Amino acid sequence: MLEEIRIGVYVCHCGSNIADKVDCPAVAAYASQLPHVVVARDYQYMCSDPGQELIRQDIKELKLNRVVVASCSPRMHEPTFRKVCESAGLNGYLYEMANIREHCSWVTEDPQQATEKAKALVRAAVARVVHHEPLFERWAPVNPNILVVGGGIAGIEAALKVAAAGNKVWLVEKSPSIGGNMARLDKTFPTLDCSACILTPKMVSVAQDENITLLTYAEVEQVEGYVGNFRVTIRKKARSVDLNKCTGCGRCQEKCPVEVPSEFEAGLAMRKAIYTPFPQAVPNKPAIDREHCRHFTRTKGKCRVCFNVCQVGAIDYDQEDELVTYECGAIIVATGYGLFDPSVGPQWGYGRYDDVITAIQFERLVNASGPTKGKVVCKDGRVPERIAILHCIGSRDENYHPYCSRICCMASLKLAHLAREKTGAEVYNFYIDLRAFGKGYEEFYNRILEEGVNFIRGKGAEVTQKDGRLVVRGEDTLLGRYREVPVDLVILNTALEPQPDATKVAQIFGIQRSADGFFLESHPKLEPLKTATDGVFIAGCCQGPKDIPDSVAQGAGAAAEALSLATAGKVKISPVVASIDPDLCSGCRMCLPLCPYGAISFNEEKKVAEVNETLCKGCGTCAASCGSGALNVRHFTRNQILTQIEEVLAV
Amino acid sequence: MTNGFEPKIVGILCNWCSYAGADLAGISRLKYPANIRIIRVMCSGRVEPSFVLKAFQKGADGVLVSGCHPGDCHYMEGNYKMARRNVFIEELLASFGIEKGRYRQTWISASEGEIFAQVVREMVEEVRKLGPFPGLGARLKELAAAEGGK
Amino acid sequence: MSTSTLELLPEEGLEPGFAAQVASYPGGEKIRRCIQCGTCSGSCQMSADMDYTPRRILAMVRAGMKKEVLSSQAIWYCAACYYCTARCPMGIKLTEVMFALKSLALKEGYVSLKQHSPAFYKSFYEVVERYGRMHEASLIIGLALKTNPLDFVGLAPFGLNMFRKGKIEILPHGVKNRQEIKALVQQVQRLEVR
Amino acid sequence: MRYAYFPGCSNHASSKDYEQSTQAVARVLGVELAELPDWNCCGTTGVTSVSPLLSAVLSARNLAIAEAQGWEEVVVTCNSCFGMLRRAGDYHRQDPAMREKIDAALAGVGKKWQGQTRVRHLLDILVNDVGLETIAGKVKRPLRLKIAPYYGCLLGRPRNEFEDSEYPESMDQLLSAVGAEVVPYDHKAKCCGGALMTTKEEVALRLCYEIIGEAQDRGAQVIAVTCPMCQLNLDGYQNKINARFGTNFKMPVLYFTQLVGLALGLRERQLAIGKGFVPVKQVINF
Repeated sequence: MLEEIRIGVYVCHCGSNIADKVDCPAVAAYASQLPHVVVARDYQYMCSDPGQELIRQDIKELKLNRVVVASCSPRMHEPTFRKVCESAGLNGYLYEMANIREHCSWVTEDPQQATEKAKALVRAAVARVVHHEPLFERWAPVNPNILVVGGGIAGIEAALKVAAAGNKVWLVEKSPSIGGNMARLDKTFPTLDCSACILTPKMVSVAQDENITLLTYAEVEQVEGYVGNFRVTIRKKARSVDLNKCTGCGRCQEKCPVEVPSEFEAGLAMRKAIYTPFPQAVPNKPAIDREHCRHFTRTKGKCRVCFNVCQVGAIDYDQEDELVTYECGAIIVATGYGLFDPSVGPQWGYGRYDDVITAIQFERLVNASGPTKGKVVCKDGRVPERIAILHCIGSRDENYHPYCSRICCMASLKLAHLAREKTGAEVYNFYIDLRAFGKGYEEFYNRILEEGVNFIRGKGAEVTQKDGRLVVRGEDTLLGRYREVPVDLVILNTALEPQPDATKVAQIFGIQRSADGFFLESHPKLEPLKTATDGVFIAGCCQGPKDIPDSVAQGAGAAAEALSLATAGKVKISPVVASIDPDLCSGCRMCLPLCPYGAISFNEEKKVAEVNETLCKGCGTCAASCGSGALNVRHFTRNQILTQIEEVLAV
Repeated sequence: MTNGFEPKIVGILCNWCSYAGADLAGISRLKYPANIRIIRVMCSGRVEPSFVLKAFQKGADGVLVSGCHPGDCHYMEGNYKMARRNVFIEELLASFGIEKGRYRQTWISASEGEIFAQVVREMVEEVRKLGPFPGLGARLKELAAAEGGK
Repeated sequence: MSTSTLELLPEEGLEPGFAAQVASYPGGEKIRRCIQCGTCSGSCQMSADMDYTPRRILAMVRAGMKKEVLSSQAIWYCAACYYCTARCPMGIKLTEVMFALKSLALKEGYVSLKQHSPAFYKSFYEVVERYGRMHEASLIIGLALKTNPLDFVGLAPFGLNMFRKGKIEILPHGVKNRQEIKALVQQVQRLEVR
Repeated sequence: MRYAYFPGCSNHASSKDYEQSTQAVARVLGVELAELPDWNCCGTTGVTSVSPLLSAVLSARNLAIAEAQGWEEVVVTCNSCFGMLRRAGDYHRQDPAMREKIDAALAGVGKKWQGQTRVRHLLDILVNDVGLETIAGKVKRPLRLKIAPYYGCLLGRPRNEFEDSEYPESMDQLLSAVGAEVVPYDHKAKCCGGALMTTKEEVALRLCYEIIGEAQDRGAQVIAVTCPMCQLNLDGYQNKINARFGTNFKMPVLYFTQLVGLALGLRERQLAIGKGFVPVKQVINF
């Protein structure tokens, strides 16, 4: 015999968040009239301890076997109330949530309309929960190995933390060395410590750590599986150098006849076709850039210089890309950022005037191991007497990137300091607002002010030439006067933007992206490192512009997230999966190719399709296409959804 | 406003992108008409043609189906499946005499709260202009009458 | 040039509705988004000649300084080169705002038609209203009659040269359907009442 | 290739030379320009400064006439007409309140416009429709001249799909294709002052001085323009500029159509060369 359905409905005020627009007592009163509803209450905060206790008590005392909570988005508190039910002995899936905050009170102007809408949503939830069935979560083991993608400071920190916990970690970096953008910086704000001095020890630790397998010149190509049990395919690009044999002596680079603009030096110096990106590279062994190497670009007269000079025979022109697979339980994506190309805005003169350079180029110019050995000079060798630093180039600008790139204000202050220190030049900072938000940052700003750097509050609108000298045009908005400031060198502090391949990377790892193109976190406040895909975490600038302290903190945080999964050793697998009623299945096999996970197979003996629940992720595409109605998705059954549609329209 | 007609619109949204986008509209306190009632599915690929028809049968004046942008599906390709099925849904609705403006299929990401709000505003206006949907049966009768009149 | 601002801004002299009035003009909708970065002024080739920079004009509009804005010379220095509009990081169509301000200044009588700039635009408008097309000779005559005819004596040699080069037409070649142009002007006047 | 053609007020008055050279070059290149019947002034800055709405309505009337005749594209030669007609289209497509007003005004005179008419500059037609290769293939007399191409404001601003708002290059390509040496030219999209030459002469003279000055510094023998207003300001006022700034500019300012026409083997008279104020003889005998 079917048991009697007894539903409890709980309408949350969420303080004033819901109650300001929705008449919660009225909604509860309305709910109490609905079929099967035994009790309907409204309460200040359902997610608070007393709120939860209310539900628990009712389940026990009123013998509720269904629960509806009308509060916020299920994406927020569904697990909370599911646990509440379970702690009172009720299966967590015999509960349903009505979203009367995000989808109702917060978006509706008129209280009466909001209340009506809330009633409809509650009514639908009550009708739906009648059709709910108890479902049971399963546990899957978690592979303790972890993958870190991206060898910048965030990825390095993550890998070191994971390794320190004793877990195996693979660190995949697409360029020939780890180090990322931080390796290119001269000094770091606000402390002015040398970037390489604090970064290289960490890079070396990565190379030396037994738990870390470092794969440089490699990219992740495919991710299969699910949280706790990923199977990752990595392409190790042909480096053409046998890392086991190479001693890193550097003779090949000396002799290589091909010169290419160096990425590391931001185009200010040349590198060879066989190269290590920078002197402190890890691994400190070269790779051949086949796009430019004459051995590969020429059909005749293939160059073999590096092969001939290598005394240990490490050069291997025949090396091929290699695909390796790695099984791991969690993935940390820390793929960093790209830099805005200011030549798309010709008004700034970049690419047209030699002495208009970007901030990263200036970092290299001022760096002792950079192309000028740390001398700050114009293209023609003159020491600049007047330097302009333009903030917000490509940032805070709807024509390019509407967001603030966050680090440029501080970086500009640092560059101003370095410029004055090295050249004694007059420095003019053109800024819109100065954002010195971090610990010690405002103090740094004060210091730079005292050093005599000029600040012009106004965006540098245009860089042009007058009488052979560069001129920055802009308004000094504090004076309300138009200015044309003659300078010798212009530094454009360009926006941080998503990596050019962010779209591809996002798709490989199942990460969503925010409107600005950066990777999207699960929750902007409370789950900054998680993504929509369980077991895939993000850290550093791939999520949005950040400074070094924040990137390091996120790297460590992501390691903690990954390790807590690994340490638990097991992970809950949702019971929301497809199911097939073998009595209804016609054996047409239409569903088989629809499943992207290959979770449906055909039982030749019984002539029906079957679902492998471990592989199924519950999207329901198969169910939507089943002609005979045999396929369904648990917790999102046809019946449940149709009931919900019908009832949501009944108010 | 046409005689104070308030259209009823059912929105069927995927959990990962569009439902989250609708959440974001709420978190950002963007205002849009209360005429839409949202139903969550895990993936737009779950949406059956019958869901849409059922809504029109039960008194909806408009239906919105929304999923992740192409390439962004949480389940790799559920939204592509939906996109293909959508062609069928649109034909089906046309054969029932349901005007184009009453049904809309969009891609809205988790970060596009503003776009979600805008889509709802537009759709409510459009459906408001079309007037109340008389129901599937009545519409079929209208169609038959029009056929007979030829 | 009046750039000193330290005196107290009398609140009672402000018109809080001014920003909304400007925002209601075509292209004015985004003025509230201005972050006062000065890109417009820095891009404007006329900034140095203006009594208020373009950025400051926008700040004054938002503050409700209607009288000061509409009697300013700055708005008449806008050549409509659209640099500010193309570069504004907030998507504000400042060129269009300048058109709106000039139009308001004329309509609400903040400028005298004895002044050269307002008189020119007004005369231009009148020629187009009458003929549907531009006719330079009529424009100059209209302008001269509004302002001081003696100002235009200096133009005579240039005009003569233009004439010799065949660049000035004695008689206007207007639109045939002048009634239609008149009707359009009237329609617009009706639609502009706000 | 057939297009609806909007000559604009100037081409029937102060810039007949532009009109004549346009027609001559179009004929050689097989471009047919069908003048719109009873077109009216685009409104330009003059009308817009008095009534921002009227100029949109006036522009829309022209485009409605084109649409009624079945044209999808209208070609103009004047930068100001180009900007103004496009402005009407932008408002019609992007601003519902403006669309309503434009429609209402047109409806009052029995006209209707869908707002989809594309407005294109003759330079765009030559570079992208006729094509640089075709034009290069028809060159009879390569332009052995150093030219500063001056685009002015409205060819690329505020923004359109044809030209860059900051650093346009299509005329550079066109003139190079007919044999000219194009000098790099920072002032190529700066403003000549436009109507300010009448109302704020000091300012406009300064702007023109800078434009001609850079062209001269870069070694240009001639400035090429795409707009009657630019031509008049740079050419007609050169004496005044010289007087004002103590310079001795003798920089001819020719329409790009005149220069292309020369390269295509047309005669000076066919192109109405010599109607400008600055003598051109010594430069065109290349």
